[in-house]
Amino acid sequence: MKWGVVRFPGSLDDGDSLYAIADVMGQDARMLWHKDESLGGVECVLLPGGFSYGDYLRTGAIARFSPIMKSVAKFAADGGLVIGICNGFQILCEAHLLPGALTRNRSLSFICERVWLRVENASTPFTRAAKQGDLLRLPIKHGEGLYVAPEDEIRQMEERGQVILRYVDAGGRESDAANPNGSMRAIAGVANQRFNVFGLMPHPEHAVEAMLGGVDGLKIFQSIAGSAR
Amino acid sequence: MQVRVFVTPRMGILDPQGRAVESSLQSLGFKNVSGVKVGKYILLEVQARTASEARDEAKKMCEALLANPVIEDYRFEVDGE
Amino acid sequence: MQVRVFVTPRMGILDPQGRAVESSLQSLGFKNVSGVKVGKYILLEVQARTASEARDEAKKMCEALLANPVIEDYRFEVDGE
Amino acid sequence: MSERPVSLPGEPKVDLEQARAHGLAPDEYRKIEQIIGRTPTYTELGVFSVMWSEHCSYKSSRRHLRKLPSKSELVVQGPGENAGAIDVGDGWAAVFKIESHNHPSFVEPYQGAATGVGGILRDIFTMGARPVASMNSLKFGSFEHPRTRYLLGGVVGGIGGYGNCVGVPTVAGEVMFDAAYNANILVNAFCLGLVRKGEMMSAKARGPGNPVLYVGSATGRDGIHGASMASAEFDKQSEAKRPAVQVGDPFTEKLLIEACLEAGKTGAIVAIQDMGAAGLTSSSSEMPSHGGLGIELDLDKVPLREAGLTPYEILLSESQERMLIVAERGREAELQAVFEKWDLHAVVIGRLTDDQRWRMRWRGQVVADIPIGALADDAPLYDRPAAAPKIQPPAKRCAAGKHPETAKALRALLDSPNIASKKWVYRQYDSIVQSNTVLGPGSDAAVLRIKNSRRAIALKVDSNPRACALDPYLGAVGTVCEAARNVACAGARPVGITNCLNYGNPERPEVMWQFIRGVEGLRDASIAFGAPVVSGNVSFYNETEGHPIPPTPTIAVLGVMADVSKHVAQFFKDPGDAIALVRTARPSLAASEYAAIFGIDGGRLVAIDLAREAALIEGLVEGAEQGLIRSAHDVAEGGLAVALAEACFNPRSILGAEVELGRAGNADAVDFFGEGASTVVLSIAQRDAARVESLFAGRGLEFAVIGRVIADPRLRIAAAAGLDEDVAELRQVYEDAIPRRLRGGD
Ligand SMILES: Nc1ncnc2c1ncn2[C@@H]1O[C@H](COP(=O)(O)OP(=O)(O)O)[C@@H](O)[C@H]1O
Ligand SMILES: [Mg+2]
Repeated sequence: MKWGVVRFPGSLDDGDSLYAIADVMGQDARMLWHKDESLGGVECVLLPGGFSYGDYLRTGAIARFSPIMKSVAKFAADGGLVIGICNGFQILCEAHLLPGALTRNRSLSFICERVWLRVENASTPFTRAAKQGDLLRLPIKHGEGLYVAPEDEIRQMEERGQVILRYVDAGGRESDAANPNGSMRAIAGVANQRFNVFGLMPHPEHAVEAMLGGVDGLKIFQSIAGSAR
Repeated sequence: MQVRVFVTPRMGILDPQGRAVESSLQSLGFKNVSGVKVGKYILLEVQARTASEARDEAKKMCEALLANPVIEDYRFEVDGE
Repeated sequence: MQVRVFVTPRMGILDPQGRAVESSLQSLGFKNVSGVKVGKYILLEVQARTASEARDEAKKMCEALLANPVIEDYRFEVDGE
Repeated sequence: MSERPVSLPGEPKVDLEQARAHGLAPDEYRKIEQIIGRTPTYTELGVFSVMWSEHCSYKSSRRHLRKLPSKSELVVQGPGENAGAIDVGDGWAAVFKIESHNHPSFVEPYQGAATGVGGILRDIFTMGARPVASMNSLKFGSFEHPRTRYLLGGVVGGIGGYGNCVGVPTVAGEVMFDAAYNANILVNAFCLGLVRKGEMMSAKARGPGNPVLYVGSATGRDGIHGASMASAEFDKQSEAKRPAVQVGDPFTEKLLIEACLEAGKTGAIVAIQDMGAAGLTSSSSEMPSHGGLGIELDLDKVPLREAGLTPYEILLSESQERMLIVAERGREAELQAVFEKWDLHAVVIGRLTDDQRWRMRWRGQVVADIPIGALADDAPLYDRPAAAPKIQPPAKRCAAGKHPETAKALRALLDSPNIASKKWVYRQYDSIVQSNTVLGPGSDAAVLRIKNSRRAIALKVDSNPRACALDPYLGAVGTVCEAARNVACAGARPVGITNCLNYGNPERPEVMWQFIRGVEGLRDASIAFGAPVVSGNVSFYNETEGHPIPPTPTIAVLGVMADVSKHVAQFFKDPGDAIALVRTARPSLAASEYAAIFGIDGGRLVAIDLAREAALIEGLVEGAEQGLIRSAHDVAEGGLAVALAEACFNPRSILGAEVELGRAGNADAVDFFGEGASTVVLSIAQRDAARVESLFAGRGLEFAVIGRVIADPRLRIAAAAGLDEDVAELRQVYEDAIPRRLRGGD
């Protein structure tokens, strides 16, 4: 599968994402530049973590208007696979490619730690290498990861299976203490209605080598690789 | 013309910052305070001939960029109105 | 009584947020915009008998917590004034 | 070319009084008049005052710093550039430095700490190195002091806010709370970068006629030398002219990192330096001066954030995120294109000359024309009087405290903010970006792998002001030993040192004496470990209302390991493993956390035998290389009992330990909680115990197997006054100590 990782000014995990996909997984991956409109024929677009354009005003608010995002929106409308990690998730929400929004953690401070996630829907292109209910150990590192959306919208999303990942404790149970940022319904990752756009706050690209603390992130990338059209 | 934009967290949306400020104020002894909300205050200079032209511009800017309707409400004032 | 506090970056202090918003607005086609500053807008309910009592409280709160005098200016309004 | 520089209308008259207001001594002012052969213009006076300040000129410290060893086979760059560099193998050089941002952080903690991080990052990437890791060393007042929480929150927020946004992981650090810092906190920031050997950039300019480019943020009135604003006439105009606090913009810094590294690859950069302290003045005078050249700048071309800045303000501004570049003549456009790609502008503001003058033009006039060496290199140097204080450091805690019950003491120590988990702090730092962090904050030293190599780097920063207060020499030696030992515990051999020397007012003979003894301690330890001092920073005048801080040399040590898979963490791993203790001496309660908490007179510091220290480090490194050591933890604040507890707090799954203290000591408070004896707690597979023993005992060190790791999460120390505690409970105390205080409990 051909992957493209978008580099915005202020992207930080762009290199790490490319490293995870190309060096660790051995896939064909390239960097895409925010000022370009061409996606270079890739089959999956990854919007990486970081602070695009400084994340001034609101996270992802300015990146949404960069030239490449027009193409990404078109690509998504055509059914192309798009994954947004952390800042990428925030950009996708701002661009209305995903429902909801991400706001400041309830602690009001940045949090960097490993958390447990439960796979709520394993039949998406992003999770098919996992099983329903599987637990993943992934790092989070963000100051604005509190997921919000109108109550009724969340209910519909849940019914449709759009809630893909939830924060849980090591035993797989939801609890307030296991919800690191105060997200509504402990939501950590969501998909659009067509299930070709996926955003998540945890960082699968930082969980691909045992020496660096775990390999659960590979499940996400393997799922996508196995979903090539 | 000066435009002042006020962006506030939407009713029903969590406002952790507002809650934190409220509890800090109370622990500082300001017991009579409640309902704290923290939003953004954006000042802009808009070159426009009339206030209503400036209003139109301001509205467009709010909708395009300055506020996110999923979580925020906005209102604005134009100088001399 | 509702108190509205406006906190802005002080003159001469770098305001990277304001700059980012300004250049983003301009690249969105709002060419007539300049001098953008981004600050905070804080809404509070203060239990007070008179507006002047509320003013006193508001001033104290701004100085104690709501604004950082080293880098920020503030002003406020009290309902009904 | 010899136009006489002019003062501008409205500028104050320059005389001895004005010089004094700028912080220049009368002799210094006369020397300036002599050097330039006339009365300086107001702009020139301002420029001299910053370049000859202690901060920029090192006038009180330089002759002592020369004593520090700065050479070894591995040194690629010693002191003299923006940062030092050490060969770490496989073609890589590690570029690193530590710097203070104490005063700005006290005034405005968030921005002060943030801009401290920004400044040290620039020192690293100006060398052509990509910043790969940060650390910080923080000293706050006592937790009970009313400003401490505010300062702690602001400083930590600022370090995270800046570091997280530029994508450099913060991998280690230290935090201490002590009333001695109530009115003068310390914020020391470290950065490490990696560069291919031979691709390093320099701050030494060459080639008269080469253009000088200004890159980055526009210039505002940030941080203009406060003393210079003393003039009433000058200040009257508007409130806005007051010196403004420096505000950082990490986003611009991130663009600068990428753009400067990319620009470096073009080969069109002759020299590059950040505009740090003294801004445009220092960068524009140091680069040409170090190349034996002069410079002429057109200040009208400097990008300004607001209208109306005077030449004085332009030259002295400390606005952040700015760089000065000397380009190869004719290749300006090539560089400008790289910066444009990153939405940054590079503007030609002048060129190098061969007349060794520093000449500034503004609106058609010359406003400064100075022999360049006078600014950059010929500041006065002082050999300030030094004298040991007559009475040895006052025994502040003469009231003989009472020794508490052992288990209670352990809990109290784990609950002390100086010992307790700093997770509240480092959770706010991105410690994993760049995908190299093998061991992040929480263990003795951080370990970073080098991609496409088996090699790894270990890092730690330490300080021990309480020991330095008792004996500034021994304290400094001990600090270097501690940092080096931490790195060795991780399995890395210490190869380089950087330091930030935080002291009081050097015009006091006692402070000068403390400083000199500190430098000597650093020198001796550096020689003993064969780890040269390649960079550093001095911060004097850390005092408020006549009370200097305790001498606080902050030491960062860089270590290298040949095989990253052999790295060692501080946590016990498997039940059944033997727990062993290695040490170079008997501990004492001097300068210990135990003595501080319980008001005990700790007595004298343990003497340090540097040969034994070096042997301990060698043993640790060899043991790790041979895969014999399963965990290694340095015994620091709180002594052996705390170290054992911490080793049980394995984040994967807590373990227990069963230890008999009688086997190594008298099992009194000194054995449980004593410090200063360079002690390491190891866990080793039972079958390897004899081999490990020979590693250390063979080097003449005390080695004893004192117990074993157990699955039952209890810490049992058998001794006359022993203990048997639940590890989960201890960990709860340890982890909640700082959050509980911040919640307002207690
Ligand atoms: N304590 C010290 N030990 C060794 N070198 C030092 C020390 N303090 C300063 N230096 C060196 O002196 C030079 C000037 O330091 P400094 O003024 O802090 O650099 P910069 O101008 O980059 O801020 C640097 O090369 C620095 O590494
Ligand atoms: Mg420098």
